[in-house]
Amino acid sequence: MKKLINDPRAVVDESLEGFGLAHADLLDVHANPAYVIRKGAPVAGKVALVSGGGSGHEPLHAGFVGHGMLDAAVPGAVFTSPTPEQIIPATEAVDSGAGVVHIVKNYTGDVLNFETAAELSQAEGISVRTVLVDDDVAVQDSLYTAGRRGVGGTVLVEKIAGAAAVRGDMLDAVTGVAESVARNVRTMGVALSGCTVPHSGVPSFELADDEIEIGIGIHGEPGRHRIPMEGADGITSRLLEPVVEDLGLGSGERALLFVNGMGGTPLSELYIVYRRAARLLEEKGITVERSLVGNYVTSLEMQGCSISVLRLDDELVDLWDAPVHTAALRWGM
Amino acid sequence: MKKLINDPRAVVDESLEGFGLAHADLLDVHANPAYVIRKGAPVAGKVALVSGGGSGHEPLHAGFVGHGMLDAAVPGAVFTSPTPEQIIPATEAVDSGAGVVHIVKNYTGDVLNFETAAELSQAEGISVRTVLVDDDVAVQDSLYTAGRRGVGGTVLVEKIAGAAAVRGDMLDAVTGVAESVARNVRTMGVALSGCTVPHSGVPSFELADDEIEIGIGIHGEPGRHRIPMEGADGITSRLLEPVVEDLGLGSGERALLFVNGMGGTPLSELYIVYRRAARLLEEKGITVERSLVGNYVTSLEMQGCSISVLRLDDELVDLWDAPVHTAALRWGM
Amino acid sequence: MGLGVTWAIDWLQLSARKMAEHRVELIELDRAIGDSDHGENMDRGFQAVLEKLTESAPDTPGAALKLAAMALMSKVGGAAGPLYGTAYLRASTALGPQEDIDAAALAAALAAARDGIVARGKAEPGDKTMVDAWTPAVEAANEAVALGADAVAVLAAAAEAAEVGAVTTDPLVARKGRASYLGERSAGHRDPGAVSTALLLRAAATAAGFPDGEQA
Amino acid sequence: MGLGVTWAIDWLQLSARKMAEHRVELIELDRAIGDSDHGENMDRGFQAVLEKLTESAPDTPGAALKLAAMALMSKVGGAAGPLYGTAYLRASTALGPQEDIDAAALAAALAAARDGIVARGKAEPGDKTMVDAWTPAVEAANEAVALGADAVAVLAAAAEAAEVGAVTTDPLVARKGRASYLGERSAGHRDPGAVSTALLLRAAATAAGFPDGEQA
Ligand SMILES: Nc1ncnc2c1ncn2[C@@H]1O[C@H](COP(=O)(O)OP(=O)(O)O)[C@@H](O)[C@H]1O
Ligand SMILES: Nc1ncnc2c1ncn2[C@@H]1O[C@H](COP(=O)(O)OP(=O)(O)O)[C@@H](O)[C@H]1O
Ligand SMILES: [Mg+2]
Ligand SMILES: [Mg+2]
Ligand SMILES: [Mg+2]
Ligand SMILES: [Mg+2]
Repeated sequence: MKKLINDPRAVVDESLEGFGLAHADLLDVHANPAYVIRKGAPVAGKVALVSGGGSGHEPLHAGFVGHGMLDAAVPGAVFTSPTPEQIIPATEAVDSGAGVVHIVKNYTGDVLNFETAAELSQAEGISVRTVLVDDDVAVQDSLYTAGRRGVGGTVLVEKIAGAAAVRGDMLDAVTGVAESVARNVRTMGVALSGCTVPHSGVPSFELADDEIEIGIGIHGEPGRHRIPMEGADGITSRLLEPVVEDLGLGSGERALLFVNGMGGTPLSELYIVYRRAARLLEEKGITVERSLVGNYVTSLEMQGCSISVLRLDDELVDLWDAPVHTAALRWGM
Repeated sequence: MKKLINDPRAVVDESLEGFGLAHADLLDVHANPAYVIRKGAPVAGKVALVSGGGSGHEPLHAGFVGHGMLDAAVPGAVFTSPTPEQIIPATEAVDSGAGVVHIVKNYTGDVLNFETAAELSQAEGISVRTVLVDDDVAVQDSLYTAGRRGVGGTVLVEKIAGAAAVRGDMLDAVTGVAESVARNVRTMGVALSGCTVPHSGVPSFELADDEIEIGIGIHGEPGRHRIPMEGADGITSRLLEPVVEDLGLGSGERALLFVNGMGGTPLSELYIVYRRAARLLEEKGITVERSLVGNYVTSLEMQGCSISVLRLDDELVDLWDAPVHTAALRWGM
Repeated sequence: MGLGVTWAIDWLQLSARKMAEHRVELIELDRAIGDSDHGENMDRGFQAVLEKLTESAPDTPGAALKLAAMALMSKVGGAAGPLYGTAYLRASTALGPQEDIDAAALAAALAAARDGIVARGKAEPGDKTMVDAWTPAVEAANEAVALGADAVAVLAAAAEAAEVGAVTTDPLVARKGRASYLGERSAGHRDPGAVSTALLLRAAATAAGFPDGEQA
Repeated sequence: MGLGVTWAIDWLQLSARKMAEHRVELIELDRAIGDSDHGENMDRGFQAVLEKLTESAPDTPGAALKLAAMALMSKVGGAAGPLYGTAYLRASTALGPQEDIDAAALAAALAAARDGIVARGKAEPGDKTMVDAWTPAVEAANEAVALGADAVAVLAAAAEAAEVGAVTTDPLVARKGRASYLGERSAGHRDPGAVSTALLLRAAATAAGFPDGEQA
């Protein structure tokens, strides 16, 4: 294991400290318990957005704290959801009285910890709503399982719900917007390599030189199946087709296309995937109206990518275009 | 070699095509010969900025085409400087009559190809100035060698000179600003792994599990020396100290601190490096007034980073803060 | 005579030692079908329990378990944190202020712990989770009580059953937790949470004086 | 009789074949002390030369070399593109409109090529660049002319000297080009540009009818 780190157990704290130093104009980093809140929080009258989850997915979530997106982010240990002990003070710190939306990726750990935090925060008089993101079509949804994972689509939920909050939407309305984004986004990912959790020191899984994992999550967990390596165009079809099908996206509809890097793949390759995905959507008569390409929801240094498609309408386009100013996503200001 | 690509020889063209599709609002991609120009070029009355170099450093340079930065970027084959056949039409396409500044990283190939292009463009009546960036302190400067390489500092030159052009500076003034940034920035890099050029298929160099390369360039070329792996804090000192010393930056001065990822290193690790670098500068009495952390000048999927320090004054701060709207760097609009 | 606060504290301290010793093993198990953190999470959590024990001295077994519940809930994170946190909290509630825990009270506390996990995590037996260690442990404890066993023997029976339960997760296809994302590929691996449960219950028996086969 | 346009075209075509055949070798050499692209660059460049040759048929050796110069300049990039481009352009200029090139004219063209490279790249002999192949080649050609050799023998002498020159770059510490960044670590490796120079000059001799040791 070779990483630009010091003590493997201090990775999250030291990284957050550097993050806070680099973005001191934008946010404050709280240590012990660890959470990040935007400058000027709570924003009077505004519904607040809080998200969080295991670390190792940077810039998710702390990179999305700021105007027009999250009010607070709560980072757990690497690939481990944060605890109520962190979520509760973050929730309290950003509540203006207008209530707080917890945006939670659907993993047992995240769900349970946010659930406890929400209960206890409610008991303290804060109105909390929870929106689950479960966009990963690689996992079969079923009543009897943990359900689908929340992956790349989370960024889109956070951006768009954040804009709704800035627009002045009340708690239930912001929750509704977040839910509608979550309902209309699907994602699927591929890994060309595993990743190494610092405290473990061994790659999460090993792939032969001619193998790839289709349907991976974002925690270095193995995917649904392993196939022989193939060209970017073929891989792109394998990811995009189930996404579009599950979403039921058809000719004449409008979409946001998001090609997300897992951390160790060069940007140039993401654009090769984007090229093919855009062409495939075009062939299906779907108009790509907005796009996002880059490393936004990562798995440490994993090589690979995910493709997300979000069904757009006029309102979502407006909210997407609304100004945002965070460490990792910024426009309009 | 595992990459999200199709034909290794089509990597640059396909990636550019995807880049053009994803950023159609911002720029046009020209194929055969390959170059990228901003929408609305030439901008009446404005001095134009053109940069270029081998591909494999994305988002450099095409990711910096747009308002407030480059008017055109000219991508060569992977790690191979572009040819006059590409540079000349790009130069012509963006010249408004106010002249063009070529921002060239100091490599024999880049220098020679841009030199030829500049000569021929001048012969066509375009005023061309050339600014060399040679910020890499890992390489000893000498009259008898190729001199220092141009590396991470290039982004800062492009951003700040781009703002000067928007401000309305004339050709010589924009050139002067670019030169002053180039004179006041120094960089040094480290690799934890090599990278694999698609057409070669073999890593540019191999490092044992407990070795790192200090003083690497951005083309997968080996560095100045190889040392045993150590912690991020130690590595950061090794990079930062020569940078600060060579720059002659002293207590009471102001700086921009830029921690750049080589492509395969997670953002979280870059912040660990940033943390240490910021602390070291603080200890020296140097004020970090601006910062940049991320993958901006990469070497394919190489793991590692570089640290750049730019000496700031009021004018440079203003130009740095000025609005910029490109695929990879955006603020204020 | 039953088990008192000394046992409870010994149990938690031995648990911390066991989690540290088995940290890498639990990480490895989680690496195969999860995300490589279970050993790290449990180790971190029980180190926090140890720390809390140096700060305050609980005076009943119930108080000791409540202290552990709070530490686990606030330091473990992941799925295991809230699940174990709830388990220890429910056990603590079941024990109430009793200073001396007899066999029946112990079995009831184990059942409460298991019920808490099921209430939070909604896993059923056979879903390849820690429930597959807890459920046989609770059943074995109840049987031992019915046969007139003392508290130590109840714990020994529970530990033994949990160990067997953990092994039975090997062929199962996971339906809850992270391993469920693997579908059929989760079969052939042991569930890390079931193993940590077996280790914790074994520590309970050992702390109560039952000879530990592992030679700790 | 000297060498005509047929020779020049044969030379360029054989050069293209040689660059393709030695592509990986040149990449490997460049990987050791550069950026792994020299073979790719030269291959791409000479494929472009081939393409240009199908589009137009030059009628003098000078015209053929000018065509090659333009193709290399516009398709190779890197350091090698402008350097070889200049070399072929200067050689073409030296040959002028002559249809039949004798030994002396050939040696003069080689010298012009070398001077072009030096003018552009500012490398001196011993800097571990292609100049270390070109310079002995030019000297050997001049000597051969002085000894009364014909054009074929001049090319053979140049090729031989360039090959030796390439080998002599092994121990050198690079002072120009990318390899210079390596400092002392560049010693112990052969310069890729010197090797491609030797291959190209060998192709010139072979195209002129001199038996090729390599059994192409
Ligand atoms: N729904 C559930 N019910 C009961 N136990 C569960 C459930 N989900 C997960 N587990 C247990 O949690 C263990 C994983 O814990 P851990 O690795 O610490 O958390 P995470 O899965 O969040 O990384 C699994 O091995 C399993 O025993
Ligand atoms: N200044 C120079 N003068 C002469 N030859 C040079 C000079 N710089 C580089 N070269 C030659 O160019 C070769 C490298 O070419 P190539 O790999 O295609 O370009 P790049 O170095 O830009 O990647 C070197 O091996 C060397 O022979
Ligand atoms: Mg986890
Ligand atoms: Mg090159
Ligand atoms: Mg886990
Ligand atoms: Mg090269």
